[in-house]
Amino acid sequence: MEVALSFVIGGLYAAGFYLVMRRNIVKLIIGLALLGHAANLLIFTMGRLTRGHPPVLHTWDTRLMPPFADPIPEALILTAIVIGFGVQAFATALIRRFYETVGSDDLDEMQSTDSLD
Amino acid sequence: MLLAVLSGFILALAEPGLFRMTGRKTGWLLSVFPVTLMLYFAQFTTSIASGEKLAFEYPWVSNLGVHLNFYLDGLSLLFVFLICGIGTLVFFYSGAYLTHHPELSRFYSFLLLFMASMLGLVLADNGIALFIFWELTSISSYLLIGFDHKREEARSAALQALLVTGTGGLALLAGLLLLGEAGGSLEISTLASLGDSIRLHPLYTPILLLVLAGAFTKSAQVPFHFWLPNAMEAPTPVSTYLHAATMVKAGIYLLARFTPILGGTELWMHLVLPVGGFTMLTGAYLALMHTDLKRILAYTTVSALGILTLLLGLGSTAAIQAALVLLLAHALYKGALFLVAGILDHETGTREAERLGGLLQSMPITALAAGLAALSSAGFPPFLGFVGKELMYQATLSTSQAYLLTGAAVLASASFVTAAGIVGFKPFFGKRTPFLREPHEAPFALWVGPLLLAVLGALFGLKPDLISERLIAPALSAIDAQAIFTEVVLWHGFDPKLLLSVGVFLAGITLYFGWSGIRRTLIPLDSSARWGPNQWYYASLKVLEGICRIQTRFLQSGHLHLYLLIVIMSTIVLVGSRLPEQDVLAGFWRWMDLRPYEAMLAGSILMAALMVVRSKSRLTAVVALGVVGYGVALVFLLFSAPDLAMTQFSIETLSVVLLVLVIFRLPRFKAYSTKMERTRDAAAALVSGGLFTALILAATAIEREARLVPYFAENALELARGRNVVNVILVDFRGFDTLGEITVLSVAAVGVYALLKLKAGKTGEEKSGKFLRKPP
Amino acid sequence: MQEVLYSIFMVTGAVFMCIAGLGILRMPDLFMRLSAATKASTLGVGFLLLAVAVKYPVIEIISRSLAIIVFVVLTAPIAAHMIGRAAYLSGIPLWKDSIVDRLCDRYDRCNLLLLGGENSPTSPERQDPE
Amino acid sequence: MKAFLSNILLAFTWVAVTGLFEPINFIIGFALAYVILWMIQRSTAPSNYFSKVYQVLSFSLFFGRELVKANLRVAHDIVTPYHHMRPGVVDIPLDVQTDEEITLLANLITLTPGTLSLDVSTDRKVLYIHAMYIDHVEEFRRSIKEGLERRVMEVLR
Amino acid sequence: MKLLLLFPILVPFLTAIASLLAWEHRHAQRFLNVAGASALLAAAVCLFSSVWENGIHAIQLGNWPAPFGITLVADLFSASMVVLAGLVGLAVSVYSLAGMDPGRENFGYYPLLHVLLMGVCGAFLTGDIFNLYVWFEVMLIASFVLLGLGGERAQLEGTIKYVTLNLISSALFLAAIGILYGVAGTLNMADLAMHCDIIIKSGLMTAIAMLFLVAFGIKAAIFPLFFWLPASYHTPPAPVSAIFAGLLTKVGVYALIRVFTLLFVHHVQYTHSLIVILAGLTMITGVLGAAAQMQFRRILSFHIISQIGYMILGLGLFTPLALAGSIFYIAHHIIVKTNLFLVSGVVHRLRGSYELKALGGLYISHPFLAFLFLVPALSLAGIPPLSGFWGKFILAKAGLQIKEYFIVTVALFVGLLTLFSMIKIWSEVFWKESPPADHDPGEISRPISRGSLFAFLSPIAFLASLTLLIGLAPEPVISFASRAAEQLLNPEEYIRTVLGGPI
Amino acid sequence: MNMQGLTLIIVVSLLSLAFVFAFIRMVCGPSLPDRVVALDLMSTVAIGIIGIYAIATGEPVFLDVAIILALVAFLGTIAFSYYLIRISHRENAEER
Amino acid sequence: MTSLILSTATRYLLPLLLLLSVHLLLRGHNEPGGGFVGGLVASAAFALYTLNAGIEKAKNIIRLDSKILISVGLIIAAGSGSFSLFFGKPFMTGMWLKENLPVIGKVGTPFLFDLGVYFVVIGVTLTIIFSLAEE
Ligand code: NA
Ligand code: NA
Repeated sequence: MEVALSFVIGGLYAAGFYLVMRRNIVKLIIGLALLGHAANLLIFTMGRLTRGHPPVLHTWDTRLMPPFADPIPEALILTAIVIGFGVQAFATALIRRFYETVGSDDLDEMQSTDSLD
Repeated sequence: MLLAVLSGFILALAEPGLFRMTGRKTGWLLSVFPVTLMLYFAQFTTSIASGEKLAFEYPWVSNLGVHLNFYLDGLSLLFVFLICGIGTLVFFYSGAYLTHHPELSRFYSFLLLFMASMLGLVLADNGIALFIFWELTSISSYLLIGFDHKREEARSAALQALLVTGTGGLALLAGLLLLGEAGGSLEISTLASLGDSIRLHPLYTPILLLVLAGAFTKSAQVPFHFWLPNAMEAPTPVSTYLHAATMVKAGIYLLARFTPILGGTELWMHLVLPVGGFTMLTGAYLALMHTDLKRILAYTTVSALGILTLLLGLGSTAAIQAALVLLLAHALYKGALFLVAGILDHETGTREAERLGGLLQSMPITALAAGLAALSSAGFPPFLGFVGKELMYQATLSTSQAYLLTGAAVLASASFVTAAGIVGFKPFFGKRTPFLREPHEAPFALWVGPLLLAVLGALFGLKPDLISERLIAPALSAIDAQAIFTEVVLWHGFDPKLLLSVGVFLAGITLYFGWSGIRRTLIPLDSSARWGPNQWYYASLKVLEGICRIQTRFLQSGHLHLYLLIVIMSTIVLVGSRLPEQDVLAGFWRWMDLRPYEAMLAGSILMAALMVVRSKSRLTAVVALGVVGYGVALVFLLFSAPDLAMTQFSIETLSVVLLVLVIFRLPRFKAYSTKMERTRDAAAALVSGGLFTALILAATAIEREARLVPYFAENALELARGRNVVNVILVDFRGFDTLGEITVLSVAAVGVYALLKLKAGKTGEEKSGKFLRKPP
Repeated sequence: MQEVLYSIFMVTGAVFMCIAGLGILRMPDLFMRLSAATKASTLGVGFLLLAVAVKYPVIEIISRSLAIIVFVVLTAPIAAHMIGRAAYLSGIPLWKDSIVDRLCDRYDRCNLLLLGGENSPTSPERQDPE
Repeated sequence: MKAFLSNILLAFTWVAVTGLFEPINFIIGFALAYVILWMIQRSTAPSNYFSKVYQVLSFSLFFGRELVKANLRVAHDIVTPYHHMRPGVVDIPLDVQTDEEITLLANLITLTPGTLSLDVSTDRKVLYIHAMYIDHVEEFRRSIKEGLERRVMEVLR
Repeated sequence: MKLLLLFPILVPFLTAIASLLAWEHRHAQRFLNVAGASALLAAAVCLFSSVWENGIHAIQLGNWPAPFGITLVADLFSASMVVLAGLVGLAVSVYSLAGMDPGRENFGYYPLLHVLLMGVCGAFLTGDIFNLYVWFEVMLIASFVLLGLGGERAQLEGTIKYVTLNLISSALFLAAIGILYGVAGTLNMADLAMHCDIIIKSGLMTAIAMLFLVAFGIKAAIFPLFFWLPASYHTPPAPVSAIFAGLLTKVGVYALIRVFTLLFVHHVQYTHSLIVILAGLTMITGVLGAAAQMQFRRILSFHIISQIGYMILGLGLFTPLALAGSIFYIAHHIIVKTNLFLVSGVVHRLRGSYELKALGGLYISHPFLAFLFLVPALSLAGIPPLSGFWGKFILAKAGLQIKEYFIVTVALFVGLLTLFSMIKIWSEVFWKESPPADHDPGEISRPISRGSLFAFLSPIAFLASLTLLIGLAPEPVISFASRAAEQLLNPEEYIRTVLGGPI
Repeated sequence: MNMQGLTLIIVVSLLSLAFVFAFIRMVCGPSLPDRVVALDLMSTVAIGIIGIYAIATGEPVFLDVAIILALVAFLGTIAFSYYLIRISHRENAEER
Repeated sequence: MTSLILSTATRYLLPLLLLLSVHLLLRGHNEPGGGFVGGLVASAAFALYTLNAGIEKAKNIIRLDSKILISVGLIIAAGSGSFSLFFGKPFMTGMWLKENLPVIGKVGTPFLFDLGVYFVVIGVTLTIIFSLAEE
């Protein structure tokens, strides 16, 4: 599955990058969300994949008996997911406010902060 | 010694306070300061004259080898006297000249700043310290040229001077640093003893070029001369002090100071000599092409600086001696002439040579000062100017290219005679011209300066022994330790030099009477006004601005999607550049372990992602995004991460809800980009995706030891008392991450709230409101 | 016995799931897809989780399985109702062969109030077989 | 409802008293409490909590049977190539009144394959449902009213 | 000693929480703000002096031995960064009392400011690569909100660009961490440093290094990844742009220096030479961009980019002196650039505009302000003997020592153009006569109270005097920078202190 | 291959088939409610899969995920329908 | 505008889901769950209620200002981390009660930390939902 996942992740990165390069503000946000998924899956794959052995001790064990999945990437991803959620929520509010203020969903209409004059 | 140098800076800072107490009289009060300094330095005269060299060491930034080490020898002393002496007069003069200027206090501050910097420059032994003072003179010069800052011309001239001398300054810095590398020391006195090894060092050529660039820009050598006439926007005392007597001579000082280190080579001669000669002629020619008194003086200054450079380029003992005498003579007469020009401007309201005349009756003392200074400038005996010129001819005549050099010197000198006539005599003789206001003799404070300088010029000419042994000889030995000093005398007897002088006077006087005509004939033919370096300067500023605009338009285009494209392309290039060295496909055989339902899941995620990309409806895209998210959660689940799956399911749903909350307020998707843009972006996106695939394949192919895992497996229950290792990591082993993470969440919440509640235009008086409850 | 029972449950559940999937694919309008999908899948999930409970007859697993069943049974009809209602309100058309629509035009669309049948006796009907 | 709550409370008390925090212990406690309550209520006040248990059970059986039957009918339609549906939206006048009753009825209708509660009129007198197999509108209304609605009222009242 | 490492993170955290609790009490928040910032500075100074005297500090959070838990570690470089963060934090806090409008104050400005400081200090102090990501995110989200707070059109435009590009950076950073973990199996930076050489033979390590370079490069705004900076830094209120200008990009630079001295030192030929090239391009692009601008803060923003070039130049040259130059330059730049933005805010407050064309006459009306501008402006341009000169000097010297003549030429030339830009501002804003006002007179006529004036000018004067002080007495700063550079180039002490087990 | 393995394969295949059908409906639409219903069905199928997976791996902890999934999938559907109603309401309001 | 059926169901679902969320929180240290998921489930419950009853009613039943909720959560988290400082241990060292508490089981500062996370997540999610849902 690592090989298959590497292609899934590549696909997600590609889709995410493609979407953030659109001029539509909603696509931008969606693209960022896809990139988040891609990064999380990437970390997950980096912990190597283990089927069906969560890093939870059985009630009769005093230590985790192999085989078990690497718990560290899981913890990292959990953190990353939650952080991503906060950021994504802010970005969502931002595009709403942007649309209310600017009246367009076209990112190419936001040139004023980069104009030379 | 340190106090002597630094007191000027301290005084510059304290001056506004002083000014508040003493008001307009501050200038006279301040002129006491340079006098004091001069007295202080005068005490060393005797020991210096007896061949001593005084070193004063003040450690400063020892880990960079930069020290405030000072070194007092004949050369420094000569300059110190110039700086202090003329400084005194300029302060004295300024009080009267700028009496009613509202920013007089700042003027004094800047002038003090300059004076102190100049002192530091000529006294510093450490190359970097020298450079620091060098730059400070540029800055204070900038502030002084732009003193009349409301005028565009003044600002632009100040900037020009700063940029030109600043560029040279940077070159100088580089040169000094290389010199430090080559010689192993930054102390000039140490380097001077290593001259031979430096001249053979492979870095000698760049060092020389860089140092000369510094010297030439500062001393207004062609083609950098144009800033000096433009700097005449400065108040006249400034022109006198900086742009005639002292600062422009810093470049000359530098040449002289570095002669023992860098001088005496073929290259030196081939660079310095022609530049000096060319500057001399250009200045002489251009001086006659102008009618503004200050400009005429400025161009003759350029010419004089050219002469000095030329002489230092020659490098023979005679040439150096001539340069030293001329340096002093020029400072005296040019200072006086500038001050006179200032008086004329002050009293008549004009500086146009063609509109001035017949002022002798109303301004006799000024006329006297002007006349004496002009005669010295023209090289009439018995003035110091004459002595200098004679020495110059002597130096040029004894070279291998005597005819060429002497001829050029003669030409320039003739122009000097003419210019002296225009500035020193024309305003006072001839027909009285009408003026806006009735001119009177200037007050004492104004005329005493020029008169004193002019008289000194005469005095030193008549009795050269006053300076010969005490000033010139030690200065000469500072530049060339082996040099054999010949007494400076007024009268060499009847020899070719005198003949040359007589010829020069005749030519100059002829030129004087034909001046207007010649000027009018030549000006239309003269293309230097249109194609000269001044125009290059402005053209290069324009080009620079154009480049800046094009570059900025191109890079900072305002199109977010282009920014992203560039970032993504950079990632591809940077990351991809070395990846091919890795055997990316080493672990590719592992695709065999793929199970059908996993393949289905992977395919679904990819399909859904594709659907997100291709969807033409906002909400459809969001639904598909939800599928991707759920798919990812299922991956987590299938590979033993129930906590992750739970969180991912919940958060995905919440995110989708939030997205829907917002998206339904936004308009439907429209196609903004062209097909070509889409193809381009898709290509970039696909390549970057492939890059990540390759990275993952490469990384997972590496057998690695998961060093942290056994510890957690062993101790999760034992020490951290939890069976769910992931949760134990989150709240205990790596709880600090989680602390940061909930901070992020909290801030995001505050952000969403504030962003949506705080509306522009209501920012001023709006009360905060509460998070949940309605505002009362 | 246990083996057989849970296998039967599992297969039954999976079959119902598959039917639900087929239903959502094949039914001609949204409302029928909804009808077909929600119920069959609820039943399918029920059987599958019963299978789990039978396979591991320990209290923790039984309780969790039952909790999931109860939860799905509680929520699925509400979700179906909500999405069906939303679809109807947003004008998703009924299948062309539908025989009756008694809800059509019963909405006071300005205020989104739904009128009762008695209050509007003359309500129009799309087609009435009677 | 009250009885049920007290039952649960009692079960918790049992668990606390025994100090054995295990689900099985809770079920034991619950059963015990049920018995206790049953005995108490016999002697004190009449309640239909206990007869309700039987009604609920029998209702569940009925509903389960209906569920499977209807599912099979729809399944048949789904897997066979031709559509036999006669769908439409039908209004059902309601006799049930409280929120809980209406909701339960509507959900049960929805759970039954082939029918889907769409909306309740604002005055709560009519339930609109989408049905897949309407041979006759009136007959369909009657089948709902006499089938599910009657039983819902039985259970909840 | 344990607490010293913790305080720079905990103090702003607690300040932020307290301010959050005092949501409806603006004046309490103002007080907390200054108190918190002062406490942070004090804590930072204590930490620094302790590190100076006793060497590198490390604590193992949760008492878990490294590399299993998270380690906080302060070497001279990070401790000095924390001090600078404290300095800038205090300056901006005081300045905000006058320079921030009540609307934003009521909507969480102060808590956000302190969360930002918390994130910055966290990033400086952590010894764990993933924890670094977390603090980056803390800093980022706070900066997102601060940037967008108020919701003016320009702000929103700037924020969207800023957010997007920084999130791309975060995604890359995260990926880089993931891959690094995937090949090295650990997250503690000291531990990584010990185990990175297992895989140095492969091009993969370089690829990972490049991924970090891009991720941090975006945050540090190097060429060609800087676009977010000029698009956004000039849009929020002055105190916000001041603290951004002072601290944010520097965290990126810090991270670059940290990983490219500790982790990725196996292909210096390739990686660090590349950094030198990028440094040159960054300098030039930034300074040319600035020269094209005619707005106070836009000029300053582009100059940040250009100066970032100097900072990473030292890293690329990779000699002790060059690295010391980088560190010196960072310290100098934080102080100076913050100050310049603060000055721009005062100018805006006085004249109601940031446009050079609309400004003028301040040299006559506000000579003290003019002086206070000139100090950091000339320092930025590298005019001696101000702080910037020494930074440039050290870098030039270091470059010449290893015969990198071209890049030194570029650096010196860029200094000249910087001078040009600063002089342009000086000339237009201060020297030029004030053009006839065509904007809202209400904005201008609002007089500044004495208290506000003090709040405005005291931080500016303080930072300016620091600039002067460093310029006149650079020796201590240089010797600290050299020692810090030594520590960076010889990471044995760092690694030993971190992995040495719980203290 | 034992009976349990065979059953599992059959069951997983059937569930996968259901998933694919729902996925196709999600892709094809045509209306938003169609996609939402499809998503809902996919979630339900996923719950079933999780159950089977718990059996196959013998790790009951996976069942907890199913509870969460059931809850959040429900919430998602409700949110979508809520906003479908809002949109149609708004559009009606605009028409007036 | 809202559905009678949904609102009735929500009345029963809300307490159920909240119980579930507390359950997830309590056992997170030993089984999948914990402060995040617990908080998210609670938020989902309130979100459901909000969709059904509107923001105003939802704000009424939660009573606590969600900013306070966030602050309290942060304080609990920071406090649980700082607790060990009083015993001379590094920040965030886990400190455990010797005796197990009923239902909750082992209680220590990591659990308190998780509780802080729980509150923060609820406060944050609610703030975001309410802000975004408002017109
Ligand atoms: Na039904
Ligand atoms: Na957890």
